[in-house]
Amino acid sequence: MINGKDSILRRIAALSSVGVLTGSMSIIFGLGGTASAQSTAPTLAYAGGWATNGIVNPQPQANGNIVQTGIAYVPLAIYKYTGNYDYWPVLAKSWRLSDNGNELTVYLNPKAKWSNGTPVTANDVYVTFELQFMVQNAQSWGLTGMKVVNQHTIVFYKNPKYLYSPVFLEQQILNNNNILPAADFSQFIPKNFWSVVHAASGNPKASTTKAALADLEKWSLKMEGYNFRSPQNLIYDGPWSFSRTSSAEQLYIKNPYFVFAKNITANSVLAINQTTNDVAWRGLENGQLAYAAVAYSPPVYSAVMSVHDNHYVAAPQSTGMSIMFNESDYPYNLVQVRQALAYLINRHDARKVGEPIGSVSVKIPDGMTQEANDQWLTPAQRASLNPYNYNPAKATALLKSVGFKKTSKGWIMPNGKPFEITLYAENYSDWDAGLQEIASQLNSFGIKTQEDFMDPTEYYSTTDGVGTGRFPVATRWWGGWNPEPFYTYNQAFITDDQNFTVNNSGQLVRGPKPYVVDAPTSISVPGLGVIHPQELTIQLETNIPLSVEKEDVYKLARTYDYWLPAIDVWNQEAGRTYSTQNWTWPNFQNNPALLNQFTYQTPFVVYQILGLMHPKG
Amino acid sequence: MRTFWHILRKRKMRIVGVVLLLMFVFMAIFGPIIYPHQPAIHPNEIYLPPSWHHLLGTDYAGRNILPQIVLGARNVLFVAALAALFTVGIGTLIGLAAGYLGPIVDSILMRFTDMVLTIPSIVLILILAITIGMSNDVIMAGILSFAGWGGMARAIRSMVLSIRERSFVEVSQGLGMSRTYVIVKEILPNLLPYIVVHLMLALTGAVYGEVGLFFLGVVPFKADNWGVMLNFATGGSGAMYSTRSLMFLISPILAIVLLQTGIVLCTDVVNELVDPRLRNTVGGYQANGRRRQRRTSVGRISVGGRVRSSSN
Amino acid sequence: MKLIRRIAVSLVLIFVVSSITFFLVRLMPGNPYSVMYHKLVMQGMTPLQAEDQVKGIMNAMPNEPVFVQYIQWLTQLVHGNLGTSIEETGVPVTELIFNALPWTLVTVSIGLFVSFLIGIVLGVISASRRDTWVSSVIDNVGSIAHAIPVYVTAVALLYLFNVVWHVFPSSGAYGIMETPGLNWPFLASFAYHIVLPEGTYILAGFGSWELAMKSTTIMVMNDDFMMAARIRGLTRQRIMNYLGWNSILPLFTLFMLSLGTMFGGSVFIESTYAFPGIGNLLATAVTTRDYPVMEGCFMLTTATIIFANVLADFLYAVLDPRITM
Amino acid sequence: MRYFGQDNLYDMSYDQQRRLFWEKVAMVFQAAQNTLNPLLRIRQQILDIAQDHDIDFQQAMNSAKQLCEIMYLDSERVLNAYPHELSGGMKQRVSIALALLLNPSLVVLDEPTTALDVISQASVLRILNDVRKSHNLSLIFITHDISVISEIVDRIIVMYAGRIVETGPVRDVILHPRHPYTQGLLASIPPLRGNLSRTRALRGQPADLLHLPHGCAFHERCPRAFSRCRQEAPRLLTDDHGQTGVACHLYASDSGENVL
Amino acid sequence: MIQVINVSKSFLVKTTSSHAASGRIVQAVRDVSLSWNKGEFFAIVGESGCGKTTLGRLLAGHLLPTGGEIQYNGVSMSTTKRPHHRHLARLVQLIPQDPYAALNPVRKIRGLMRDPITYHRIANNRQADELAENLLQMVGLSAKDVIGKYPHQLSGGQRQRLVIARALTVEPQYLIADEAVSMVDVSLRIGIMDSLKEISRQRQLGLLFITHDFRVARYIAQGGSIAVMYLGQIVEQGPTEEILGAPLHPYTQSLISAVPILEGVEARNQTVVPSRYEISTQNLAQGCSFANRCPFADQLCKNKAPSLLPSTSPHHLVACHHAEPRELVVDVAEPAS
Repeated sequence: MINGKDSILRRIAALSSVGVLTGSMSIIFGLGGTASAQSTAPTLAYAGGWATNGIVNPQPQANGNIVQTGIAYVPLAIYKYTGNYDYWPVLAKSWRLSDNGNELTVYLNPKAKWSNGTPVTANDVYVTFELQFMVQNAQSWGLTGMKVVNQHTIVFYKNPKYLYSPVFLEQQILNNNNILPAADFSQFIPKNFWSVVHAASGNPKASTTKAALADLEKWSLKMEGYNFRSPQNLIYDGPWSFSRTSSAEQLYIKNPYFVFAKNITANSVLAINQTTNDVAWRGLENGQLAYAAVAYSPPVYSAVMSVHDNHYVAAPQSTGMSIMFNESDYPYNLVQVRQALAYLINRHDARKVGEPIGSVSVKIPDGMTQEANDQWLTPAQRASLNPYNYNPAKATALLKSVGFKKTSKGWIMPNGKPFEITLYAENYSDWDAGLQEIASQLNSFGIKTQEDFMDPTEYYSTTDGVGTGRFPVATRWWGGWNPEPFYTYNQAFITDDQNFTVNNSGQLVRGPKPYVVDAPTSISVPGLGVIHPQELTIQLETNIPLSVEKEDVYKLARTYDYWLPAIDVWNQEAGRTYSTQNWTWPNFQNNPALLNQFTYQTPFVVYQILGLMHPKG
Repeated sequence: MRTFWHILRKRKMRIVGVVLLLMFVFMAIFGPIIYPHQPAIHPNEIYLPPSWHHLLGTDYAGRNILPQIVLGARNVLFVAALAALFTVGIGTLIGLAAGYLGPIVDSILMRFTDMVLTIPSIVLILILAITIGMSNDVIMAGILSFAGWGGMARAIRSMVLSIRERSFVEVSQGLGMSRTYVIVKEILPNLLPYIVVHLMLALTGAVYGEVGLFFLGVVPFKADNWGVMLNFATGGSGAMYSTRSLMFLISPILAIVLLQTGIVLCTDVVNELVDPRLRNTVGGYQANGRRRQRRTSVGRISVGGRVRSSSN
Repeated sequence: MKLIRRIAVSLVLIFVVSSITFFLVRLMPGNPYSVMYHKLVMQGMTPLQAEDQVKGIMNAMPNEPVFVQYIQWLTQLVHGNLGTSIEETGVPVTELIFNALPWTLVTVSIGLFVSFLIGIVLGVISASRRDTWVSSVIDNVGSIAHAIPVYVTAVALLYLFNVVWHVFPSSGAYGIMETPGLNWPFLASFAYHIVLPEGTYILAGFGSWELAMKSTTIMVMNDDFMMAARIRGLTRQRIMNYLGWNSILPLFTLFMLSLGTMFGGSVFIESTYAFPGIGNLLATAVTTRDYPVMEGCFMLTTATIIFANVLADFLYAVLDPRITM
Repeated sequence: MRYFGQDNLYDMSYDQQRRLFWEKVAMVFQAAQNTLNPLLRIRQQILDIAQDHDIDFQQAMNSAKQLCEIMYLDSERVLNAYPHELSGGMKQRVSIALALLLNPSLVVLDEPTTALDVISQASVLRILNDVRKSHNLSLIFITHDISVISEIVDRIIVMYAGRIVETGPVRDVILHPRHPYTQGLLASIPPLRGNLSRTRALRGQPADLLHLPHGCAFHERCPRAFSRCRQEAPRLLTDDHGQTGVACHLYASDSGENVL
Repeated sequence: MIQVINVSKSFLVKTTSSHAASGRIVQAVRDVSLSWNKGEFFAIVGESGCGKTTLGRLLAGHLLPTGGEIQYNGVSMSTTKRPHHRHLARLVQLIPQDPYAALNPVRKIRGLMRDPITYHRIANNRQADELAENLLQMVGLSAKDVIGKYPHQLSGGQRQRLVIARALTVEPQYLIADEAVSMVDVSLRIGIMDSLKEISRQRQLGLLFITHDFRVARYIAQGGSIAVMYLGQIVEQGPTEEILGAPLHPYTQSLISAVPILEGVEARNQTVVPSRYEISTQNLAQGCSFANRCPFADQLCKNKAPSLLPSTSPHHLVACHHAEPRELVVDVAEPAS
């Protein structure tokens, strides 16, 4: 050591104390929230993504915390997805649709309370849907207004001119929107709110209407994702209330005032931030997680399943990998070319390398999942659809029929140019191997095919890209995300936007967004005659008898199967892994409805609300 | 050639390094001849263990891993070598210009260099990679060269400044030689050892950056790159989580580690090869122009006829 | 006085770097501003709404001339507004960054410090055992460790210590049950969580310090004052002290480069360990093309490094009497 | 090598060696500006030496101040300065003062004035001469320039290629150099005044220590070399007192006897 | 003839701070005038930092003066845009102090010698080698031994000779040797100086020798003249023997008296050691720059700077208010042979 006043060591010590390290530590310490008492076991740990969802539903709070809506908030009722428009009531006790389908009266469960003990009232529901008016969602459902009858009763009014099925409105109001606390959110409703909303629905050419619309737009902008922050210290009506968060985990503790609090057996929920799949894989391999919805590769799947108590269950999911075409781009505007390609793709092999776990290869490429096919079509109808099994001979015939020629260098188009395909996919797509397999299948047939990748920004708007001709052929998630055929065919023949738009006269109309597939309004389907797919699709959502609906679905399936706006390669499954180490799970064989996809709730939340899960030991 | 062997033999690790680097260069040159195409997908041969057919096993799509490594070597080495050349070229040019062309050029160039140096190179590369895009290997190499040219330019500049002050430059100017002559014939040869050694260092830097970009998955997918393999191994295919698939994780890691090790060990060889002063020294001349007395050259000093060993 | 000048120069530097980020993103083909604007219009927004939205996200209007955009953007910047994130809808970029930056600063500083310590110790050992197998082993290990990409190290450590042995956690900066602050449980949890990231920083960082330390040590060892110190009959300890400080000081100039390298490494390390720092934020922003966040990260890391450099220079000036600040 | 009758230097422990150095034998180096630790003030360096040789701080400071006076140094300024704040001449004088700090019996001076200007050199030489007398010091003065030392030293040893070629009282050697090398050296110093024609160059190159010629190392440059010089290295032949000697075959009989 | 007319040169010296580009201005040469003829041997003597090297570089055209002008055979080159003017180059050659540094370490002797010859088209490639060999021969090097070697393979003396030979490749008319022998072994110095003198005499070159050593100065400028510089100015100038025999400036006197003498061979000087203040090149006060060190300075010296004027003889110039011979010399004894 150097002695004396000049000691360099001492200087270093003194200076490092004011260094970067200390400074930043103090910033971290400054971040600390207040600690609250920890509840003890049983804690239910699960891995999931932390994306914020939807508009208005709680966004990141002003203090930066992100609350997962599905755990801390519940809707009025939970959709069963059995296809029969059935619901499990949650905050609502019951509801009644008027005979003309234009009034929905909801009776709240008097036991429903917020996490601070105050009751959930009709006013909370009112404010929740006011916010939907504010961002102009409610208007698109044809909702015209609401009336609070008493503390537990609220009536919703639908525009009688809107012709579509009232079940749609029911779904929006009962299931699709979590009820938010008026105490926290009413501050965002302007005083002149309703007058503006009413004025905005007036004569589109009137200046008052225009002014009101402008106001509405301003509000909606303020409330939309990029600008809106939820208030701090929210109260919750869900089974668990938000407690604390780190970047990797979140803790929710049981809400004792939750309407079905007695059913809730997990005192707390620990949510692991599933930034990437491997976070969930590690948790499952370590036996730390009770639940995860995660994709697998085969070795990981076998590694996870080799852990005792881990189980996997697959629910059908109405989406999958499809190859979509720009139907105005030569040669894909030729139905024969699309059909030939369908004959040339070995869907089974492609699925096996593309998405080996959690998918099923498509048996009949008619736009619907196998389950939907079984439900909506008779065996005879199903047999009449073309399964496009691998068949190079048929493909050859089809291609030759439109003037293509096979040479030593491969297939040549009538214009003399070689037939070459570039399959665009997301950069670093999980499906890469599957696409390569498809490419090699086509290559071996003589169609020069290569895989290429899009920029991530482009991937989010692939459908736009296909629509505008940026990508003649692209691969993407495709499907309605809903077992009801309407959503599938809406996407295929009308718009890829799942929330179709309704104009003032109640007609489904083309939105401002270009169509993915520029499907013609009438298609001549062999053996079926001329079909008007858009009319048929719209008809599916109007009040028609089930038998007519089924006939319409068949016609649409035949049309899709013939016209092939996209070639469905494989359908995905909603794979869920759960551990029975600490919890008993419902018996999915006895109650397949439980397997279906729930919109905003993580499945175990629903099982808990229904009282189907119990801690072991 | 004899000196080369001599240098090699001095340390065993150097032989290892040269063999490793030669192996990868061989792969890069002849790989596409041995394996003309990317290995095919075999849906029924997923994650096979190493065997005679598949020396490194197969990946998540049943592809043979070895050809992927071999074919990856060309892409990795080509882009990295190009990037290293760019790095060294830009660095040398800017360093020479700043050091030789006077204080105004110097201060402009060095402010710019300082700024680039302050920005973390990987961050800069990331931003450039996605704004400019990496449509081909040359552009990619150009972007990657941002990783190192700043440091290179600074070093070259300070060397030029010090060489410029050495009197042989003044003498040469005094003899009426042109600027070009002085730069090319007097200054550049003195920088050459540094430039060549830095070329090797820039190579490791470029491999790091290039493979890293593919590992992060931010630049367009390229089937034959180790970074992509590593990305899929750690991410989508989760090769880390099962011993069955471990070869897919280990192969690219091993390839990267061995290549970098090879380059590093060869840097040592190159260093000695290009700098004769490290090899054999007559007189006490050292690179920095200072003369030092060699304390070890005379082991014995005879005093008054009696011999004593001297030591400190 | 020179410190003030230096800070002023740094501020100018930061201004220039931030301006470059502005123009870099704006003047590139496929200008994300107009892309986003057109996308919003296509999604059904009126041009006015879309403009407003883009302005909120990116801090400037896409339709204005670039110069006007630049002024708008600068005005917002002066008010500490960097726009809002596209991915984490509505969250101001500054908030994201200020939540992330401290974690990175702490881990990077610890990593820098520890790797520096290990590096100088090994460097001195290697220099004092010059031309023996010890120094050859140390040098080879050092230069190879320096050359092995940090992500490879990160993946290897993650595999060994988390997947195989379950010893250390794989993600996050601390356990959920801890309250960040000056309390032992939190510090312990934090320490536990940063073992792997720090290990990676250190493995990647010590090599260059070792090599630099070795060469400066050898240089100082040959300096006349070292021989003089021996002849003057100073104790071994004091001679080592002279040697140490004189060899370490020149390394301060390397801080600039190493800080940049460390921050660059944090992109890989933090995304591998899902560590909530600025590197992870940047990696995510880059993969999702979240331009405002990218810009912010870029600017803030650069600014941090510039000021760390000023600090290092200042320290250097205090430590080395030959340098005046 | 034994100093003052102590043990052989090379048998000593490090601690014994370091006690011997500076307390008994001190040294002044050629490049004095480089022999001071650049990071420490002169005061600190003095204290370091004092502490390692168990001298009281205050006592060391006092003698340091005294030495500064002798060296014509402003002690207030110099002691508080860092080495780089001093000029070359000042640093040289500081390093001489450091050498005298512990009152050594012997000071070895290795070209202490080579880096200095003529006038600084003169003043340093004068100081050394004064100090030698006042402190009763032994000096060993190593230099390439005979003229520098001729006024200070008593005895001179001339070395060539690692060997002593001539030794004797300084006046004797300068007035009557015996070895051809000494003669050549003296002849190559141009006189300040008087006849320049006697100034002659020594021919050839200095011997390369790695490739010493066979026989007398000087024979290739020697104007008086004869066959024996090429075959046999001469021994240093001294007179009876061992004070005067020369290593040259010119002064040896065939049998190697002393002919002086 | 080279004429130096009121030439000054100042430098911006950077401070040691690692970043800031601040510095202070140092006047290395101040208002120097002299003339130098072809075939004339000239020595400049002064302590380090007195500006003698800068003056040499100015004369050789390596630097441009900040004030005044230098005329080469009546033509002023001070107006040329950049230093190292090509015509100048062939006229005046500078031999720097350090032969190690003066030769590019990575190039072989052959190239070093040949390039200037071919560059200036003095001879074609084939003749160039011959010419180079002749020049090497002339400076006492065996061309065969050195031509294929690198500079670091030569000894110090050989290197210095090589530098001289290289300077001669462009056929200069003037040679400036800046401390050209101080880095060389003592036993070799006379040999090199002899070569320089011999070549200069043969080729009728002007030889300017810059040194701090009066012995060397006298040896070179025997029959020529000596100028003594102090802080950028010439304080005394005149024929060699006059300067040495009867210096008039106190500074010259103290310099000469500080030269160590060979005890017993040469007479001891009566020493005139200036007071102990350090030399400083900054903050020059008005008045004589030597005043604060001068034992004879009075109020006049502190107020008024003396100018360089002829004194005892028209060629002996001195800048001092109190220029007078002071007794320095006693007698000379011859060394024994």
